[in-house]
Amino acid sequence: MSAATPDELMIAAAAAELAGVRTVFVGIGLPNAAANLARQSVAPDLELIYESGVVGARPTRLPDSIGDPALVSGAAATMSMRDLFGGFLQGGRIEVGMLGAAQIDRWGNLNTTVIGPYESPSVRLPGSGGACEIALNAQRVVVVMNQSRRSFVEPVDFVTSPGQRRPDGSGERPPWAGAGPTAVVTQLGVYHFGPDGEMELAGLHAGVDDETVDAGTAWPMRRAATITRLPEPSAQTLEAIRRLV
Amino acid sequence: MSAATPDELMIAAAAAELAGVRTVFVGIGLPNAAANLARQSVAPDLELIYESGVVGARPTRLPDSIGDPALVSGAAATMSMRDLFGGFLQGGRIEVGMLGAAQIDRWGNLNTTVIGPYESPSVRLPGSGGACEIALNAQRVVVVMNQSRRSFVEPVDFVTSPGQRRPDGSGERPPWAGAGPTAVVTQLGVYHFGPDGEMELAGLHAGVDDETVDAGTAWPMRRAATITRLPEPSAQTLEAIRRLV
Amino acid sequence: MTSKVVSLREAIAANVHDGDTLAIEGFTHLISFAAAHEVIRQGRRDLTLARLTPDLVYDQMVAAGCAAKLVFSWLGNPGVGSLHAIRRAIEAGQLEIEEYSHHGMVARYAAGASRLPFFPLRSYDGSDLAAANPQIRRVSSPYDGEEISVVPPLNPDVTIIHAQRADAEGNVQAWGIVGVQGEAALAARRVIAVVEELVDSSVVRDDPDRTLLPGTVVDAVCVEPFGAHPSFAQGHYDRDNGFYRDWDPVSRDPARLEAWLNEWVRGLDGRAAYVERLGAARVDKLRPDPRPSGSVDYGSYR
Amino acid sequence: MTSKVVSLREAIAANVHDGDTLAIEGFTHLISFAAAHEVIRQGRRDLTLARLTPDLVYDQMVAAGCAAKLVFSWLGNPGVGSLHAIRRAIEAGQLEIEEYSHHGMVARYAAGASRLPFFPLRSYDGSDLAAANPQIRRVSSPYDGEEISVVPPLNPDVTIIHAQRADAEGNVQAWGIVGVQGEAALAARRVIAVVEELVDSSVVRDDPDRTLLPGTVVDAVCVEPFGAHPSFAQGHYDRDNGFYRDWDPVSRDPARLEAWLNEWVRGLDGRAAYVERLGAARVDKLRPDPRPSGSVDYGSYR
Repeated sequence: MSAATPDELMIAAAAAELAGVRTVFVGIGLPNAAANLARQSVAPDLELIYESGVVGARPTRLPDSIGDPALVSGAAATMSMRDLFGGFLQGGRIEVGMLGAAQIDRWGNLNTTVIGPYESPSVRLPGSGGACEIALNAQRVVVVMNQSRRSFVEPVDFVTSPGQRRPDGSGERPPWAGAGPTAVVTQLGVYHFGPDGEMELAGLHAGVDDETVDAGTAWPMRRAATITRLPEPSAQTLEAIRRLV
Repeated sequence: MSAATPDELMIAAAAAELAGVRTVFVGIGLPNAAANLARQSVAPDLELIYESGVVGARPTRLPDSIGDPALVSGAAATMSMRDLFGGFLQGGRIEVGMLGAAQIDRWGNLNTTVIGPYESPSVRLPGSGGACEIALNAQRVVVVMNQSRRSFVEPVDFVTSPGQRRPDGSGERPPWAGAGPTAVVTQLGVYHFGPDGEMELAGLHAGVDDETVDAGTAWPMRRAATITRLPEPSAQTLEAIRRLV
Repeated sequence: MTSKVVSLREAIAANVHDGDTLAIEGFTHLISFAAAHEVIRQGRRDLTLARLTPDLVYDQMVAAGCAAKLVFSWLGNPGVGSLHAIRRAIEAGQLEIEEYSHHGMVARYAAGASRLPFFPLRSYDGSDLAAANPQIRRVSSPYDGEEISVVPPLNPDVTIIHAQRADAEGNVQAWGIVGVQGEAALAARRVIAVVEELVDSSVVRDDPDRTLLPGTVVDAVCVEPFGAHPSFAQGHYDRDNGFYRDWDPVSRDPARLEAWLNEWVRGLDGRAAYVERLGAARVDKLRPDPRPSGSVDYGSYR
Repeated sequence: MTSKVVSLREAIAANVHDGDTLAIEGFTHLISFAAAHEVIRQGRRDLTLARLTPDLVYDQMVAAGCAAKLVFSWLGNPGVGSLHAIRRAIEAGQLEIEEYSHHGMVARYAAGASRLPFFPLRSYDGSDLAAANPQIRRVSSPYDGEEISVVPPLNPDVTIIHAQRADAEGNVQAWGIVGVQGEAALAARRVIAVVEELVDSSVVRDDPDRTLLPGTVVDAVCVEPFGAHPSFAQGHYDRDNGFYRDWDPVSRDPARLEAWLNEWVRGLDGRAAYVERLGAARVDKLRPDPRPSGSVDYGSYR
């Protein structure tokens, strides 16, 4: 078996963040693979809930979109988006939301809207979709994204999905909101958030050192009290991941 | 064929009020019979919509409640009450709401809540159900009820479902509301409402005279410009009604 | 997936506590009398009972002394008349009431289900209902300044619904009139689903659109055939309209009502005994002929 | 009951006018490309196009010059990348945008469907979206003073949905992902339903729970098999993911895109010709194997 790719390291680390979880709001791609891996390992009772309103999918093939027909056939339930976003997500019934982003700042604010100013962007990104309300209403959020000085930035060009504080460090999450981003998984490592809401390096993938992290972050990345060396995925885990992507 | 009973006169007159109508919100009893009669005669495209969320019922027997299973089997659609009261009724998609009441006043205010004061009633009635929002959101309302000095009163003890003005004659219907009660059908005759919102005698059933109406009204009942003599139900109509009740 | 199937006795004991706000919902259809009777048997007290139409189910619970307060929108025995036990309790000052319209109750559950601080609706203007209930308030639109009525969220401690079937994971499927069962369940802290039939997960998963509540929101599944009688379960049994009519003289007379509760609730150990006492003839008479929905094709995608 | 069945050409001509607000809804599933192409053929201009996910369907309409404004919540080619025609139009200042989140768009349709002046939702706090869109505002709860975000109603002049089947009375049945199709239709002044199959009313009435829209809210029924391609119709055909991927280079190049529109839209007289041009092999490849829902029993009550 060949060594784990960066994507595979991210999938394994993101799956570990779902240990014991029962409801996760997922998108296609890495989060989907991570959630399926978790269901086969650390979260046997996990139900995958898709933005398209599908609950408890058992796809017979890899879904190509969050509205893939293979997600529907054999699912436990379908819901209208009103029920999904109102009764389920806003109702507080989603434990973990998984989000990606083009940019993140030290407070976990996510940008999926524009690079550059909103009125005349240099790159127009897709926008929120459900990300803004997932960031606010899921009980907690796991972010999965690629890390570089272009994505780990300060400040983000636009806050699509709120993190622990405003980009200037002010403010707090509303009292009704979930815990917000509690983990960020990248190809370099895993980050958690300190009691003041600032991101800190908590774990490093095999072969990655502190300097690589600093080179891939546009602000001085804080360190957690203990930084773990993330386990390399076992051959069995790698095999499972490769069946999922 | 025996002569028409008072109930049968009311059913025939109420059905006539539904000429050309396509959507009616009905309850069980006389309104149900009137709506079904209308669908067989003056309103062939009429769809009966029940408070239970059943649309376009084709019952194989007389329903005993608005949630009768015979209304569901063979219906065009079932809806949750959220969709029924939100998207349909409040959405303005109901042409006529049919309501009954224990009391009515000259402005068409209906009481189905209490006789006597609210806090210590002499008779506790069922309350609003959907009547308050039907009275406000249906494009217009047809009232079907028995008439006497105890039911045609001034003022009503409680306004459950608003009419054309407040009981003291003040106020107007909100700008977003439907036309409110436009016809009241009783065992004595049919009443419409003048441009100022006051009820007026518009038609008399066979064998009923003005004095009977005055004796059955606790206020001086106004007369419409022309008072019609309501047609006696034909033998065919009576036969149809008797199949319906 | 851990099974959620427990006995109704266990489900009530674990989930319904003295002083709770309880909603046994179902509009005419699928009213869990079985659960109400178990609550009576377990002697729960001081409950706040919420339901659009209190119906016989709450008349019985009030008569049995379970309730301190009633939240409702239409108080009657449909097509028959009054709920006499509830009327007596109100008149005796033993039962507090909080009264809405149907849409008001629907909106309260919808607000509760989606954690909104209020829900707006076009009702109550020109009615005396808002004056009778200070919980009905007004909000101004920030777009045109228009005022609109609002109601507060209703979040039952427990919602109990009846349905035709569920699997052991708690995925609940219902057909026919669903009323406010979905919103009432999502609004609740704990949810008990009582069903006619426990089915294999594959039955549920063959038709995911039929699922009213996914298992993730259901705490307990209890299998109680005929558990909604004298209400009905579409396709399983008819509404027992005779029972509703016969309830009137029972409910009028406190002594007869007490005897009824002793005979049909306290004197029995559960729904199976109740069904046996009803007798095969009465049960059979309520069974409809088949009327299949037909099947649609979801497609198998590989 | 008068039949509502008309050709798609007639339905678009009668219901879609220059300057209208148009919503062709369907979340990934059941997107009526057939209707979009007919709108392009009829040369409609200055439309405000509303959709959670503009998708290829609006990329094509924008490229064809139908649109003046876009109201949306997620702008991309799912799993592939950008919608290049829309991006070019925005960058050239030819297309106004009004941007929400998914829940914001859902709430806008829900407010429109139920004639509410606003709809409250727990979103936007701490995000820059409200600053970018002054239509996102705040309301205080009259219960605890808490502030909550609100969005205004969205009432399309026309909503077009695709579904698996309808009867001639306009009762529309759909299964699988329904997204916001119900709310978007109820919010609209006029509703066009495009379906795979016209069925007898008895088929609909055998399973009334399956009805997404009763005929009373539908103005026109158009029968266009394969009318959602390259989107999909659960049980009828798969999503054509290859088409979505292949769209990227077409959409990037204005000349290729114009040629595509000429070949696949303007050069054809309707969906049947489009399907013929796709070819039997491609169509057959998208057909799933059967996976029946199974039947439930509604009961026949006499």
